Order: sequence, then structure tokens, then C-alpha cells
Amino acid sequence: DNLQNKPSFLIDREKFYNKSMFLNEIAREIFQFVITEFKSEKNDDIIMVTLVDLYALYNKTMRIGMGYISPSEMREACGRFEVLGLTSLKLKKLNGRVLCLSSENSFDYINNQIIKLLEDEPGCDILQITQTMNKHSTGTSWTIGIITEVLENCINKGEIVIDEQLSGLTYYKNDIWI
Amino acid sequence: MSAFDELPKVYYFPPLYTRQVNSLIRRQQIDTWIDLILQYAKSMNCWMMTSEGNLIQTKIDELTGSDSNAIEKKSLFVNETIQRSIPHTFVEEIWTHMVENGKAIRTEHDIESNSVYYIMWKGVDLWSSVILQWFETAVKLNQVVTLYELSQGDETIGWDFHGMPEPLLAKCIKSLCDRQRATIMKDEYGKPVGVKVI
Amino acid sequence: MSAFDELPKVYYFPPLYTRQVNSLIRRQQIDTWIDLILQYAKSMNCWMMTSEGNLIQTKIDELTGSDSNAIEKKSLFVNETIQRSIPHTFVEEIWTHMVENGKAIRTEHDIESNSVYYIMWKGVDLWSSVILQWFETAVKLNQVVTLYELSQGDETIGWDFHGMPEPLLAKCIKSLCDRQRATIMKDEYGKPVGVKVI
Amino acid sequence: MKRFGLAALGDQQDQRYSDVSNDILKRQSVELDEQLSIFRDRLIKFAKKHNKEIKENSEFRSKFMRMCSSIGIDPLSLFDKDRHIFNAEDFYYEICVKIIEICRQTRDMNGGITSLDELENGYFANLKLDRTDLEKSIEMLKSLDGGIETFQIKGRKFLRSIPNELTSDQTKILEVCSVLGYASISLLKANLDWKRVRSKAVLDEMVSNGLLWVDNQNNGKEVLFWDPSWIMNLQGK
Repeated sequence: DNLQNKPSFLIDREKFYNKSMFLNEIAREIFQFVITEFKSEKNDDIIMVTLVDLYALYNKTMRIGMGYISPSEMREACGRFEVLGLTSLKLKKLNGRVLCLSSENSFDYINNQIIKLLEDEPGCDILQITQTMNKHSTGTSWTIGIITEVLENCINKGEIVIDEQLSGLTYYKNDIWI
Repeated sequence: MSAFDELPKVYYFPPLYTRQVNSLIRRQQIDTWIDLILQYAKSMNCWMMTSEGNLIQTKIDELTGSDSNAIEKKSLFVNETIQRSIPHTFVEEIWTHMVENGKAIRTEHDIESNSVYYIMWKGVDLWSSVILQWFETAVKLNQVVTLYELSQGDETIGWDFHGMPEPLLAKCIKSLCDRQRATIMKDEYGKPVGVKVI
Repeated sequence: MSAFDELPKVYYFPPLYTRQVNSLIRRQQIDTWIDLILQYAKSMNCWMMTSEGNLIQTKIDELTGSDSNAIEKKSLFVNETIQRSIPHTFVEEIWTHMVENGKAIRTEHDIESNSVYYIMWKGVDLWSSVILQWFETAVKLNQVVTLYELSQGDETIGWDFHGMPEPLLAKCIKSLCDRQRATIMKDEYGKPVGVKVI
Repeated sequence: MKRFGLAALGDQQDQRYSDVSNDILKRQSVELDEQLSIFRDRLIKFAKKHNKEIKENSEFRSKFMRMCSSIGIDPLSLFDKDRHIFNAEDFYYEICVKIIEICRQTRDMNGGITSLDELENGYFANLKLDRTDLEKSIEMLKSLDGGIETFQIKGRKFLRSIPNELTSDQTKILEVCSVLGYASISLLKANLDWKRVRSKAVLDEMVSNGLLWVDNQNNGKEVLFWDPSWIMNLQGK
């Protein structure tokens, strides 16, 4: 299942009669790529990745030698998932500012995991949180970008409070102020 | 200082010292600080605090009757155990709320260019009731009692306004005056010195 | 010394010399120092550095074959241009990280009570591969070559391990031994002097 | 085992990102540079000579580019804007990818803020591209909706790669930094007439967020707070 070394099928821009067909094919490939590469070991179906991170990784992994796709092609391709019957991943905007591709319930799942982690280890910084969250997966299932947004959301909701020191920002579960 | 050890666990919660971004949470955080200040001042039996979190103990010289202020070295706002302290700008926000809620009254005097606040672990109205109660219990109605006697006299020992700075006592009694229950006597400089409760 | 001028711009960034309090920044800062040490040692074609940041040039007397160490006067950790230097305690923290990452190996000898480190601008394994490559290219397999020849001989000129101190060469070759590709010959005192690569 | 990884986008310590350019070139094997540059020259010649074949045979093209990538050769250095292996737009897409990687890797160094000067003259220095190419690519990145945006400080353009917007006080401090490289409590007093407590609060906050570096060797005088984007104005290579 090593996608990088064995490209199963080359999606060559020039072989497509029109852009739409090309995008459909790209959409399928992106979908497959995300499903394979971003699943966590324990929870296959919990996937969440920012489009920015995905754009860099997908191109560097799958498009080398094929011609990279453009940011807008990536966006458009992801927008076609539903029509193509690829329903398990959807575009979702986090905190009104960062566009992600995510499976259903993944946000709540990561949210809960982080809170649980902070309950056990109060005062982690974002790097520790990201590392701990990915401890059980072979790669990195959740990037710092995703963890940042989930944390931001928790802070906005009041579930997490911050300790801002010169040494950096650390996070605590809020079980004091409701 | 052992008085810090008496404080609730939240005092050792590091995020308490960072101004929280969520406004609802911050509101509660500020309330927590107000409670801590009140509780700390009360447990130390103290009436004044600098804006920097240092309590001020008023010492009365028994011979001359003159008073002097001793400032606690340690600030409530600096937690050495967990090495945290509240940033100045946030401290100011806390005092603003505290004054608005009537839990602190800014005095007219600064110490080392820091403002000084009376810490109202009871509100002015509640204090005036307690004082009134003392006048009734001690059978002091319709006679002039000096503020010095109220604050330092043997007869108020055991009452929790014992030791209250005279200007603060005057403020509390002012509320009795407003209810036509008291008259304040002033010295030749206009400074309140005695009170008659009717 | 012009070698400093060859260093990247970040070497002239004043806060690089203050231990950063922000832990994420500090990680970057330490990595930057490790890169600078490696790059500097490499550009000077030098293998050893004192813990204080002075490179050590090993000079071999061509007649006697004995070696002596010359210490560079200027330390990498002192930047005279911008008048900054790294404090001792922070220097130690950097060395600790560097050793942990296999980018430096502490030698057994101190100079003027400072530790001395081998600077590994290639890792041990990479060096052993390069050395192996030399044996193959120079058709020296299955014969004993002295460490002196490897380090100082004309035949290794142009190879970047030329000039490598013998104890470090021995360490790198040790990794070939572990892979059953080499045998080390020792003198009567147990000091490695030669190697046979198979 | 994965041969590439998100690790590179988050955690630089993680060496799993064997996919290259950054790790091998920059970190472990500076020494490979010379050998690679010879090899790279040959590859470029090869690519130019066989441009047509490479273009037409997608299987070969893919393998060729993968090989380049696996030995740490940036496609941007193989083919410039005018002589691109695919079409001119690909050149910009490659810049897009590289910008994302640079932003992720330097995040801890600069708190997510990089000047366009630094991108152009630092990270893209050896590649044939100019400011307009960079700006065009950054504009393209907008459709990913990831909070990557440019902003200006005193006419100088910066790229912000994490979605936290700067507060107006933080921006003012960066403005002060744009003159000498640093800010300090007395500089802020002199330029903005800020009180000590305000300056301290904002400076501390920016240190916490990784936006400023502390310098306490200012001849025993007050602490200076340096903007890492100043590095490119310094002496050295």
C-alpha cells in the first residue's frame, strides 16, 4: 500500500478531454490518498486535515512527475466528493478561518481526545499535544494546524484555558469556570 | 507565608494568572480573583491592599495613638510556588471590576505610587448594620463614641470591625447617617472623629 | 577570521546568544547552533572543538610523525562583531543536545579543563561508508592499512576524511567491524593502529 | 512504513520525512551538496536535451521526477518558468508547495510570520523567480482557505501562515522593529508614548507566541526584543 512508490494509475492532465473529467479523477485520487494516509491506527474513520497541508503533501507524494495540481483544482476536486459518491469526507471550515477535509464526528473525537489528554497531563504545549495525539499512529494523522484549530475552538467554548508565559503557551482543561 | 496555604486550590491553577480570552470565562476568572482577595484579606484580618497585591497592616502606637502602615512583603498576585504572577494590565482590570462591585474602595492615598484599596469582605451596608448592632448591644445609643474607640477600643474586641481604619469606619457610618440613624462629629479640620447613633 | 564571515546571517542575530525562554523557539535556537558548529568545523576542515567553541587543529610533524594540537584563538561562541557571546550554562545545554543527536562525540581528553568534542559533520555511519568506499576505490581490500595512512597518507588526499584524528577514525571503523566488514589491528598497548577491510 | 510524512509539516525533529529537499540538503548532509550539484547540472542538461521525450512519456516523466525528488532536487531548480517541463502554471504550483513547506518549517523560528524579502532572497534565492512570481503563487494559495495571507508593515510585505491575526499593538511593535530590528520598552515609549506596563504586556505576549526573540546582552542596558525577520538584513552569507 505504498502509494508513493507504486503509482497505480497515472492521472495525466493531457489525457483528459476536459477539465471536469480530470478533476473527477483527481478527486478520487485525493480521496483515496487521504483515506490511506491520514487514518490513525486506532480509528480508521477519524480523519481531519487542513487543505493547505493536504495540498503540499498530495502534490509532493502523488503528483511528482505528473505536474502539480493548483490550489483551486484541489479545492474544486474536494468539492466534488459528494457528487462522486465519496461521502465519508467533507469540506468543513474550522473556526470560520481554516478549511479542512474531515470525516464525520472527527472534530468531536479530536476535541474529546485533547481534553482527555489535558486531564491526564495538565499544562501541555501544542507540540506535546500533537506528539501525544499521534503517538499511536504510524505517521502523523493530525497536524499542528488541525490541533491549533481544535484548541482554538475549545478555548472559544471555554472548555480549555490557557497559561501564557514567556516560555510559551500551555493548555489546561477548564474544570473551574463554567 | 502560611496565609497563602489557606487559599483554595484554584490559587495554584496556572491559567488563573493569564487573562483568559473567552469573555464569559474571564468574567468568572475575575470573580475568582475578587473572592481570593477578599478571603485573603479577611483571613489576615486586614483592611487595605496595594494595587500590586500587598496587604497593608495598620499599626497603632498605643502611647501616641498615631498609626503607621506596614506593607506585607509578599504579594497575593505573585505565586512563588508555581512561579506565576498576574500581568499589570490584567491586575488593573480586576481592580476595576472589584470597585464596580463594591468589593473594594479606592483610598485617597497611594503608597510608592501604587493605589491603595480598602478590601470590603463585607459590603458597606453590611458593616453599618454590624456597627449599629454593636451600638445596641453595647448600649451606646445616644452618646458620642470616637472612631478611635470603635476601631481600637477594648469594647469592640471580638467584633469583626475591630481594627477597621477610621476613614473606612467613617464611610460605613455615613450610610447610617443617610438612614438618619447617626450623626458624625468632625474635628476642626473636617476630619470625622466621633459618632452618635440614635 | 574570515571563516566567521562565511557563516549564515543568523550568526549575527543578537538574540541567538541569549538562551530563549520560549521553549519552541529555544528548540530552533539550539538546532541553529548545532548547524553553525557543524558548518564552521567543516569549512575549517577541522575535527575537534573545545566546549568553549575553539577549534583544535591537529598538526602532524612530518619528520617525527608526532602530532600536536593548536587551538584556535577565536571562539565560535564569541561574536565580536555584534559583541555577543553564549553563556556557559547555555553552551553546555547545546553540547548535551549535540551529543544526544550524534552530531558531536565527547573525547576522553580535556584541554585547559575544557571538554573536547569531535564534531561530526557526517555521522559515524556515513563516515564508515565513505571510508569503505575509499578501500574499494583504492583497491585496498584485504590488506592492512594503518590509521596514520588513512588520516595523513597521500592516497586519501581529496577524500573528506583525510586528516581525521586517529581515535575518531577508529570509532568510525568500529562500525564497519560491527558489520563484519573490517578488523582493527592494535599495538601492544591496545591502541588501534591499523585496519583490514574485507 | 511511510516514506513521507506530515511530520515535516509539524515536527521538524521527526526524521521520517525522507522526502528530501529540506532534510538531506539542509541538515544531515551539507556535504552532499557538491556531489549533488554536479549531478544536478547533468540532470538539467539531460532534462533539457530530452525535454520532449520526458514530456511525452508520462511513465518515464513520473519516474524521472521521483528520482530527482528522492535525491533532494527541487523541481523548481530543474525547470524554470520559461522552460518548464509541463506548463508555465506548474512552476507556480511548485512555488505554492514550497511556500507551504517553508512556512511550516520556520513556524517555531518566527511565530508564523515571514517577510516576502526573506522568502525571495533567502529561501528562493537560488531559483529563478522574482517577487511577482511569489505574489502570484501566494494569491493562488487563497483558494485553499487556510489563513495564509500577506500584510504590510511600513510598506514591507509579510506572509502570515498561521491564522491568528496580529493585534494592533503587536503590529505597532513590528513597525518599530522594522527600523532597527528590535523593540524595547524605551523605544516604545519614545515612538508610541506607551507606558511601561503596556509595552511589557505586549512584548511578553509576543515572546510567548514566538514572534520576538529576547536579547539580554545589550551592554548591560535594557532587554531588546528582536524580530526574526531582521535576520536577512544582517552580515553573513
